[in-house]
Amino acid sequence: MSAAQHKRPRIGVAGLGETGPVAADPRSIPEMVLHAVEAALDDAKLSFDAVDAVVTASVDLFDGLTASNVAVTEVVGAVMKPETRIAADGQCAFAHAACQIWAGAYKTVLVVAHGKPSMVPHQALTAWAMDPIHVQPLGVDFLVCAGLVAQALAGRDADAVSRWARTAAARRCAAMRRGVAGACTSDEVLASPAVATPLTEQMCAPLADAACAVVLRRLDEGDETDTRVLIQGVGHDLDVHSLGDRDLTSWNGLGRAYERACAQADVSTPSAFGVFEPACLYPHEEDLFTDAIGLDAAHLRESGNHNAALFSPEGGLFAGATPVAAGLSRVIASVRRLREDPQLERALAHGTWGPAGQGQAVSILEATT
Amino acid sequence: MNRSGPIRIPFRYAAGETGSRFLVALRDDQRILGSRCTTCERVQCPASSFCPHCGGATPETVDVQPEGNLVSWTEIPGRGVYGLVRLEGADTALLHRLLGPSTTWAIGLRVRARFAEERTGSVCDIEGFEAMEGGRP
Amino acid sequence: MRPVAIIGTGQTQHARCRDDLSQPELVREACLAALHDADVPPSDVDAVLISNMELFEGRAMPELWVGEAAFAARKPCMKVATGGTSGTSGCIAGFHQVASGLFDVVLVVGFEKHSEGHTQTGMALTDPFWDRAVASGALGNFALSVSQYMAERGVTEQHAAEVAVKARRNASNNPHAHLQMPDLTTDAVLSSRMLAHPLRLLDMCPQSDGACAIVIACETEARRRCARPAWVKAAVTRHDQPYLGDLGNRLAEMRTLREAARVAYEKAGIQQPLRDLDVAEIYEPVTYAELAWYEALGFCTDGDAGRLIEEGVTTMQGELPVNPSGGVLSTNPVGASGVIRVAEAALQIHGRGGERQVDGVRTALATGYGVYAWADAIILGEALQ
Amino acid sequence: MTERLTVPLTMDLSWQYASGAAMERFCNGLQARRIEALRCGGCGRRYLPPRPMCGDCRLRLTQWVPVGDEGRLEAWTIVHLPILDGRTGETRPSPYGMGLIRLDGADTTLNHFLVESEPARLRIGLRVKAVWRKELLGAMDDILHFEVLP
Repeated sequence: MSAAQHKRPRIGVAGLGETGPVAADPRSIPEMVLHAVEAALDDAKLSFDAVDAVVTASVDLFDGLTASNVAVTEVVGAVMKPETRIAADGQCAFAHAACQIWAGAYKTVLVVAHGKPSMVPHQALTAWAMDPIHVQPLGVDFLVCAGLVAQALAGRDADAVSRWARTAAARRCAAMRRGVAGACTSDEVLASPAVATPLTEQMCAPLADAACAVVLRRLDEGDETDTRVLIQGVGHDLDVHSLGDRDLTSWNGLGRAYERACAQADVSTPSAFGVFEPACLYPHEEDLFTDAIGLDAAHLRESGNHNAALFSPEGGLFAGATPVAAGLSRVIASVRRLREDPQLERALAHGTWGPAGQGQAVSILEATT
Repeated sequence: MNRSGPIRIPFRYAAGETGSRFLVALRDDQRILGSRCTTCERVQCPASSFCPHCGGATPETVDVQPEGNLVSWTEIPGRGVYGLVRLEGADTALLHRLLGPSTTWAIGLRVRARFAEERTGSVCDIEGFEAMEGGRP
Repeated sequence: MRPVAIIGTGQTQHARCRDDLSQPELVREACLAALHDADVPPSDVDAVLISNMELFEGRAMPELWVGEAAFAARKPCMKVATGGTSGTSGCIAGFHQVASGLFDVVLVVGFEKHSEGHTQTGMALTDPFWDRAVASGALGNFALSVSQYMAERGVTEQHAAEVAVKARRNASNNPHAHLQMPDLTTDAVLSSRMLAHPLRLLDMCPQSDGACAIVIACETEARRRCARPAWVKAAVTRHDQPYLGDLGNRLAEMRTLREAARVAYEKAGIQQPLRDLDVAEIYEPVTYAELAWYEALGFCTDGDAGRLIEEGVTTMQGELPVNPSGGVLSTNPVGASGVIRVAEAALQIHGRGGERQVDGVRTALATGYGVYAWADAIILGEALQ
Repeated sequence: MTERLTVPLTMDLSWQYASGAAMERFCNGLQARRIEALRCGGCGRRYLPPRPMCGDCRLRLTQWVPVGDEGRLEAWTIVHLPILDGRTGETRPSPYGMGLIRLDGADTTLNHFLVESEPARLRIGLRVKAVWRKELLGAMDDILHFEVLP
């Protein structure tokens, strides 16, 4: 892999913009996206004209539209411009935009992702992503897959379920300040109705409508810019589809994506990161996350060691989980945190899609000194 | 202002040659077919014409036993219980329904396939998996 | 941009219905062929890109199900979907991913299985507040736009019939093509069933099940593995406003294809397309669109497309053969059609065109068309500089 | 040759689509047989349907202008091929006429049904007029189709 040696231009995260997450956004998708895009361009102090290309993320079935990026063409400024629609996760769109800039194709790329799960029962849609020959006819959706993984993990560690309840309660409290989730105690989490045993309702990050936009810009010599955060590495991975063909108790795909990103960023240990923004929909996925990147939960700030790393400081997806946009919302949360906290040097943003984390993506973001 | 917009479209997905053989074996012979990869020797169930793991060809279909061990399970209130079953003779687990109340199930439990009376050439020709007496891990 | 080249291509046998293969098996057939053609073992593929218009088959994120069939298991894999340009956009995304330095070898595969869904219905799932109640898929939209184009530029049904004949005759030399009619005549086209005035059955592209894959490599890998790499000289995309009614005389104007081609020609040093290009694989869902694209691509002046087809300029023996493969008019698995254009342009440079090989191809054009007026223009060349 | 099986699955879902502010005003107007477009402050173009932004000038659209329910037939066709209507799962009866209509006061065209389905009587440039249904619900199908004015 020539990834590390290849001399690549520096890419700055110049602008951030988002709307939501809210339980149900009354606006249309184009209105939500325009809000996020205008905020990102404003933050980058750039106009639409400065944008060379756009990378959008959306899924036709989730929006109930064929070529769902048609609806946002105007509001992302793509008329008479190049637009590429990646249909999976905002962080894939983010990674591809970085590739476009490293390739020398463009200088400024706008990345946009949106999701509006309030339009339609989301789990019913995820059934249409499962193998239609052997799995979908059984009524299996992503929630069933999450339950099977949680049960397999709980089978190995008797304390897991109560630990997850504590994690969910903690994330909900942290999220209370910003998002949709109401705070509650771990007992209330355990007592909430079962949705996919052993997972209860309050253990699931609440679905939310949101649009996210990020402006990436190549930093050339002489560019005077106050952009403080750079992209140091991006990695993604797709595992085999069938759950019965995978090791349920580990996110190997995340391990591979993480290694690819670290190779580009010359990072070798998780302790290099000051903040982790995982896109976990359930607390058991946080175990899979820390396991996959070799992060010892002991030296996280939560465990009392206050100069250690932050982990979902604002509650992660418990502030609102938006299909397709969640990965890009983690990038935004990471960059915002790096901007606000000068001691933090590096952040790991994460995105995942598919049943039980079949698709994985990470980005390594670094504050310039 | 919101307006509801229904989408009602029928689809038909080709199982392909190997997929059809798997479904026909369920329907006509109540047999469960797997396929062996010539490169990595893994037996894939349901039978597939290629090995997802190493991309190798899997020309040889093999019979897999209708019973095996429960790898994991989950109950979806109101929708039933689902499980992953590692059938005797297969290296992968089959995702399917479990027949019985949620108190029945435990990882490692011995289970057996129950075939439906009316079989149409579908994965639902297996009605589900039921616990075998004395099958407690 | 860091130099990248296409070093291998592969296609399935395209047909009305391939229910001998599941969607993953269809994808695998094209990928195996492309990797074989490129002499690249699957383990050397660093990343995979898939293009497909999932709602046509009622799927969500189909890369989850078919990815492993494209040798993407445990590798970086994403899906691109931009209507008819999904295939060309997927190839361009592949060029950028290799040129970025992150990957040395990328496999791009496009596929569609129209026989498993209802494509026209899928295409009609447009803005529910505006034209979803009346939308009638590509057929109705094209019929309206073609009648405008004919009135403006004076092309006739006879010109369109000659395009139909050229396409299906060329396809007879293409073992992968869905429709092969070696003896088709313009009379047969002009008497074929009227689908939507003025478009007759043989004016329209078929709906095909099919997949097509290409292998893209960085400079060192391309030189190491391929005798005549097809170097990417230019790859330009332009999208347009979202509603049919925004686009005026859509086929006559086609500002996106005109601009994409202009920029691509500039990058690739093309002054006069007819003279400087050796072959073109353009994305023509209807006969009249090929005539409109002649004008948008600068093969002739506006209003002169009829003369070009009458004088056989774009036949296999003409100055600029267009669509030796038989084009979209002979084969149209939508998610793959854009990749097929790029693959057919590349194999002309590789010299692997067999019966449909044009002699001495050094520079080839491939275009993508989608939604109402989205366009991609790609130029490949046998020399790097 | 083994039997080739296919697995039938029917999608039957319903989405809650949000109109957005501009389309909401447009739909309310239809209920009173009032058609309004949004005019761009940059290029002056009067857009139907109304939408948040002009794609060319990249400016928000805020200026409403009235549009008539008559206009010029810019293009026409008679569709003979029956199409499955994705909303109902039923097949739409054919043949039916369709046209691109530039309504007086708008710069973009509207694709809608024509009552006429005889090619001989259809020509680009004809004047056409909307035929509204009795009970107006504030939706585009409040206009049943367009008829050719004598």
